[in-house]
Amino acid sequence: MSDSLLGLVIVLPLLGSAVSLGAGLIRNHAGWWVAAAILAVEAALTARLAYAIYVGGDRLVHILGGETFGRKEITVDGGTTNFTVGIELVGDALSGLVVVLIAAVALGVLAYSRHAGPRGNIFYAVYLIMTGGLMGVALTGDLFNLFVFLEIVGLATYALVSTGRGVESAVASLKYLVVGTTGASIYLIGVGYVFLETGALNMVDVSRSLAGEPPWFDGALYSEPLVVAGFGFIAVGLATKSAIFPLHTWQPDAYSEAPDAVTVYISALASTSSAYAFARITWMVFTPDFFAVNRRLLEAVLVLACVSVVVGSALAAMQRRVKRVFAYSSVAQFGLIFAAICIAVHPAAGERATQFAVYGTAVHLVGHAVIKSGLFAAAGSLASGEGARKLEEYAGLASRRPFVAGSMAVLGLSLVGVPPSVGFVGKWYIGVGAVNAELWAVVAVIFASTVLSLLYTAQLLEKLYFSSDIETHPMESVVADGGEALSYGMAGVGVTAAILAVSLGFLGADLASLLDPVWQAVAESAPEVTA
Amino acid sequence: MIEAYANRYTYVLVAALVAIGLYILIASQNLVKKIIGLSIFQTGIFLFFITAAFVEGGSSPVIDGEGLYASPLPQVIVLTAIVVGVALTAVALALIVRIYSEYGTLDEETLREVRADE
Amino acid sequence: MTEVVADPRPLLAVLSSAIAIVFIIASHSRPNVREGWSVLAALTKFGIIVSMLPGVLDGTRYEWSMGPIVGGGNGGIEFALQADPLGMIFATLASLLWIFTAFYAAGYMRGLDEHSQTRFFAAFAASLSAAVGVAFAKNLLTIFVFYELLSVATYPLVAHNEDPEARAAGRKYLAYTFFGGGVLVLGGTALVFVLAGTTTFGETGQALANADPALAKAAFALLATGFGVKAGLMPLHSWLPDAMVAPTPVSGLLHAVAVVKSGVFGIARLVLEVYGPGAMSQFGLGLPLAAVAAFTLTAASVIALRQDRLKRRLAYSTVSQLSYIVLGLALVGPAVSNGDGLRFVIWGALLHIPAHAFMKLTLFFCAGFIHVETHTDYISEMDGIGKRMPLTMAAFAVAAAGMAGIPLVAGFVSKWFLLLGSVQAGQSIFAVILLISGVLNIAYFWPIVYGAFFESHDSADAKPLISGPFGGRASEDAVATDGGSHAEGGEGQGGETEAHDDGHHDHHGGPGPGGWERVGWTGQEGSWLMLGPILVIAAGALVLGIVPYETGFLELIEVVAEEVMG
Amino acid sequence: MSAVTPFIADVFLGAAALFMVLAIALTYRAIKGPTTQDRVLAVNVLGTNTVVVLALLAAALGETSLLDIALIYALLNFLMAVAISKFTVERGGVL
Amino acid sequence: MSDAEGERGLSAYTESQIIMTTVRLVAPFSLTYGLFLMFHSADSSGGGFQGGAIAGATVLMIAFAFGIGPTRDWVKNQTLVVMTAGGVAMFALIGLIPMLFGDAFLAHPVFKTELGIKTKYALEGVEILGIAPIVAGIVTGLFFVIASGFTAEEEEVATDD
Amino acid sequence: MISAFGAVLFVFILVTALAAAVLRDILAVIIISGAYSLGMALFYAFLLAPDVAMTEAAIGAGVTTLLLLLTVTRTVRQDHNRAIERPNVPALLVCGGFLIVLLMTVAEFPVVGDPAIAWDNPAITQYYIDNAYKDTGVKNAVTAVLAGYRGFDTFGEAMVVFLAGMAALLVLKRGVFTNE
Repeated sequence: MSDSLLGLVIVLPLLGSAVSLGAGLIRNHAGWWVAAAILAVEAALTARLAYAIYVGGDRLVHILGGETFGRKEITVDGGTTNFTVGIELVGDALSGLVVVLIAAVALGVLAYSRHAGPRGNIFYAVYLIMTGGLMGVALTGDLFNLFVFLEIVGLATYALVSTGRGVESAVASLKYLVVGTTGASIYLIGVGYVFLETGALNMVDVSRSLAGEPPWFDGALYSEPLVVAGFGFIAVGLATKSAIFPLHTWQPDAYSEAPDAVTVYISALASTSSAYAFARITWMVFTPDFFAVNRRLLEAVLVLACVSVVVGSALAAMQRRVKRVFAYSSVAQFGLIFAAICIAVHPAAGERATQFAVYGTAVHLVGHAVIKSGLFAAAGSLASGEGARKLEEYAGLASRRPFVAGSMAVLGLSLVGVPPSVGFVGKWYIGVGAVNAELWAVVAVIFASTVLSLLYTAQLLEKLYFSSDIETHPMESVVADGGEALSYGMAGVGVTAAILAVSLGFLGADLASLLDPVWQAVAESAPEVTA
Repeated sequence: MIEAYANRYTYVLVAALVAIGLYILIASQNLVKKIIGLSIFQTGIFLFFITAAFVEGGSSPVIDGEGLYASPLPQVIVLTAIVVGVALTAVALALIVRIYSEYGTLDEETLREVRADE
Repeated sequence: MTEVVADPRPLLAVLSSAIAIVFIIASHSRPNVREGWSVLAALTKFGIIVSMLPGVLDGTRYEWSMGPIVGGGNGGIEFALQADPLGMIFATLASLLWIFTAFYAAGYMRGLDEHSQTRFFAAFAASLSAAVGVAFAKNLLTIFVFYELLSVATYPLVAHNEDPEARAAGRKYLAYTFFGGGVLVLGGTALVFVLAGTTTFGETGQALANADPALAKAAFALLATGFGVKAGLMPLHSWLPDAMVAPTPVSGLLHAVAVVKSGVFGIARLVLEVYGPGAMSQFGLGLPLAAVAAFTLTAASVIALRQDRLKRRLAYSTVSQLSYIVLGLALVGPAVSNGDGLRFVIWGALLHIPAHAFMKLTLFFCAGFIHVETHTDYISEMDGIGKRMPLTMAAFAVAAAGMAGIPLVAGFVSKWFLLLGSVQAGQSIFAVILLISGVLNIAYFWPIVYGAFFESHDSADAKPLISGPFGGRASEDAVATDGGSHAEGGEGQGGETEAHDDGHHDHHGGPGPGGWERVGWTGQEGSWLMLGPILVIAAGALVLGIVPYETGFLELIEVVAEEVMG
Repeated sequence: MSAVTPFIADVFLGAAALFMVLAIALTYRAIKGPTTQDRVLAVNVLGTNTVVVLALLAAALGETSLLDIALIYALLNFLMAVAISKFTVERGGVL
Repeated sequence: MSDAEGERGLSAYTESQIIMTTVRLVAPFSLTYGLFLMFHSADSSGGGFQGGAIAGATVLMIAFAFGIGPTRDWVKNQTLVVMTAGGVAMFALIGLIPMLFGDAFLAHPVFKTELGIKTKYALEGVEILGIAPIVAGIVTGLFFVIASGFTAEEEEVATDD
Repeated sequence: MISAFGAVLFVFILVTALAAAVLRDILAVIIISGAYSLGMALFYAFLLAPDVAMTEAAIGAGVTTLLLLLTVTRTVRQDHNRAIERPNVPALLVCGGFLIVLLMTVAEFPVVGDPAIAWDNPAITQYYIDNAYKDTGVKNAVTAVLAGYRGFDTFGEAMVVFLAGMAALLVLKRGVFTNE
């Protein structure tokens, strides 16, 4: 029974969006309630799913369309092999984590947008579709289906970003659309190349075909130029979607022009889902054996990721508007995640290095989502409560908004990697993984990223706590832009994110132990995570 | 060399269309033209899939009895991708309408100047 | 002979002041209650730690573990605290001195009625809990956790004044400590974890010994530099003098006792337990560290000579005194072959931690008290201040004597052991350096004491080394050789007070027109809230100097030495 | 597989190729066309030309479904021509 | 440039007899042809998308001929919403029914084994009841939304009313 | 080998694509893009993909061109002095590089329409052709795969279309498609 959960978790929000639109005919403000109800049920389903995966310890496979459209046996000149003709949804140790994250953040942002965010049924219909799309990206086991869900997430993000107040948000959204679609199309070229060579779309079948298992292939296909070019295109496509350095230009505008509730949502999940997709494809489909043959290709991606860490932090330190600071910091943090993904499959990495790199990727992926959504929630609360959007306007705010400033300080420090936080645990795992793999240049960048992220966080803390606010807020704290006072829901999201970041910091070991089946599969270059 | 490219002419066309689409996307000033460039870029990729499905001397995938048929799978992929491409074009045009109503221009240069002095 | 006992007390010691923060913030509107909470927390913390002292002395280790905070490897790394002798030295020292500092701080903050005192006392309590955490950490990862928390907790104290100068000092402080901690110590810990599979103190020595020498040396270099930043080793020391912009209780307890000592304590853990004397000598790690320490020793003393602000001079003296400890620890490597040479070196180094703490804290408290009562910060204005503040200057004299190594005060005992140890270890060059720096100590402390008591404002002779670029005053008028007071000398003298080399602008300190008015020895010179702690700690320095063993510190150090050599 | 003999199929394909050459000439007019009306006409003729080519292809390859496409083009081509022409006449009085 | 005077439709629309008569002639054919494509996807090429698109194009054709104002009033927003939301709901329902019988999402063969409906009809049901109304509704809806353009004072219409 | 019709079609599409790149007047470009989609539909038909050709025809001629025209109707027509756009050299270099990369990989592709090695992996494609009718009772294999085997893709696709409508409403800040 539990594998049908996979299907339900995706279909429910998509169906919910139709209900939300329909509800619009009856009552105009039903949107938020419909979304809240649907996402509450969604959270329950996700909890049940996570229970089945992690406690039950089994790898859930949901073949869409039942047996007739599922796995087929075929014997060709003696060798029998099985392959799937339909699409599979896969719920294993890796996707379980992301699914739980999506359900949690989706509910959290609802609390935020109750007071501050855009309203209207259409907004919540698109919000629900995006949640469904994210669940699809997390659970799908098919390369082309992943493209369709990436497009759903992308399109929903362009729409949500454009709900910003001024026309600036439309310009940012258009820029994001053009770059995002080009990225997705390049990913599609990559899938086409791999499809032309292997003939399969299902991730497990492609992985097996690349390894040359089916009898009609003579030997592994890792050195085929088509497959190598295919990985190159897939990597570029997904890097564009996660805003890695040279292809990140769309992110700062999109994050800073979107309304605060939307920024909290997409900063936590949009880039995270494409980074997760890249991890799954690199680990499960192309497996370390592919990179043993094409070492230079992997090192190119690694260099790209490390450059992204350094440049992202440097750019973040130069920004004046707070949301742009955090947007550029996302570029740096995803550079770190992509570096960890590459370390896991690096030919020089032994089993221990793969273990730590896999731990690091997963923990930092989840940790960064929690930290970044908390930071944007806090920034949004200060913006609507105090009308402070630029760094200078943050002077002395701590005394007026102790809780929000407090949560921003804690989250900023956990972004830097101060120990008891989830930021530290992620960075520790990635660091130890890199040391094990003896990639000293990468080690240097990873540990230097502490000081690099300190560049912009220290500015923030200093402005919040230690600059007197007499010269910037002479008058008493009149709410700057008309009546949009700060509600408990908005401040609550920031504070809960801070508490979560610290408590996850202490649970670093248990969080990582959930990933054991994943790194064992990666170490043995297995096509699937046998839970 | 030429002969190798000759009997792979569709793939050459795919490469040409993708390159032209990208060029329009990057070089054109007019926003609507960028969107057209984007759709040319995508149709180039679709042609790649359709040629992969084509079988010389076969017939279209409406199966009636034995025979050589073009492969249905890539065609389904292209069907879905075309609809996704149209959806993106429609949303992009909606965005352009909104930008035009505010700034009164579709030209990226003037748009940048107007936004710069804001 | 050591058996490990699971016991919540180390955790309670760390958390006692952390819990106090909540109460401090809660009672922000009633200052007396708030200060009461600080003192109560200090007393409970000290009580808990001392209750563990007898047990630790006869070999039991109180341990508390939260289970693995980070997975991987064999069972991952635990977030664990352990009260072992080395940890007890630092913890007892920090908590004992915090009791008096709590009183002193209350007096200081009220004296200058500083702003946002709640934040000050809350951050103070937080940094103390982090300092005790550093003391009781069981493995490299836990010490790193508290090392970083210490940086975060002390940042609000450094940047307390909220003026551009304080902000710049805070920024510099964060940059140095996070670079030291976040990058170097974390890198070193990761390397040690990879090489040895575990980071628990005492268990990694053997694995590191037979690990690949290049990586082992790299790990040592990373960890030593990382801890060296906070221990004020020369190239990375410049955050310490700038942090003097903070209120004096902060400079006193934190920058002389808690923060810098955590750096030196980290090096002690590194040298004695992560690597151990065997690995140290095998890779020849002792000598380079000793060389850096020796250089810092002398250079800091020379710079201290030329500082006119009292607190900056004391800061540079701290930098040099810390290098005594680092030098002692570094000599563990070369001294490993010679039995009692090793013992003396360890005794000297570890005893200098409490010794320097007591003495330097007295000096800083005196500086603070002078600032509160008379708003003078510059030594050149302190001639004849002994009349105005006799008791303070007496305590100052005692502590200064100790720093110079004069017998009967704490500094002498540890310096003596260091000298003996380095001679027996065959490294007599370092013994010579120690003596030179002893002389330099006298050179920069004695003029203050002499000026305070035996000179009056108008007849003090020129301070030779204060403003000339290379020492010596280049003033045009003849120096009054006979010390007698004659007219133009006074004006000349007066003139000098304005031409300070660091040109402090709104300089309203210094004696009144008629010089310092005479105050009796019976303590009318200022509020007892500040004078009391000064006298008690000065007495502590004396007690430590006379009977180091009975105070328990030397006893602990002997247990540590036996363990290391055993 | 195709209803006609191979020779007839080649003839139809040849005819289709010729019509495509006409199509290229039409695109020249569509590109060059000084006024928009020239472009409208060019596209209209191009549409009908496509219907013819599709019919020829259907016959040559024996694919009946190609005729459906020809039918679609017959209908929609009119719509495209109407849209462009209305646009040019009154400058925006299109709808 | 003539922009939207008062009512949201565009400016004075000039009647053109030729286009109106042609459209009156062609529209029924193209609509039936669209429906044919929807219903006939099993045996010949065609399907929900193509049929829906042509049905949408027919409405566009009518709008071009008779002007956007009257067509806008003729096409009620309610019908469009019912078509699109209904289409999505139907598609999801057809997919969910097999899950009631314990099989997977979109497991069409279950209709044959459990309810006796041939799988072919389930497939066509998905195409006709699911995809075609969505595509037709959205194509028409998009046309009207983009034609009406963006007017600043509508700012609060969608989001905050 | 390349057939006559294929070659001419190749030239036609290339010409329309280049024209779209070169022309400056936006209305001309829209008209040329209509012609381009005509050519693509023809090519799909020629490559035995009638369903795809039908979709391209219906959507290309029926929807996209009209929406493009609608967007352009509201904008003012600057009278361009030059019909041809200035070539943008850096973009040319980037796209030229991309073209060369793609052309290098073209040599690796199987020959167009080569049935023998058209598929290294005969399993999946052959399966659809042999069993589509058995499993779904639908003769048109494309519909069988579209709505049957890969029904979830089509569900995603229907959601994308639905989402496009919602997004347009959200972008233009409208509550409804047409006024009630």
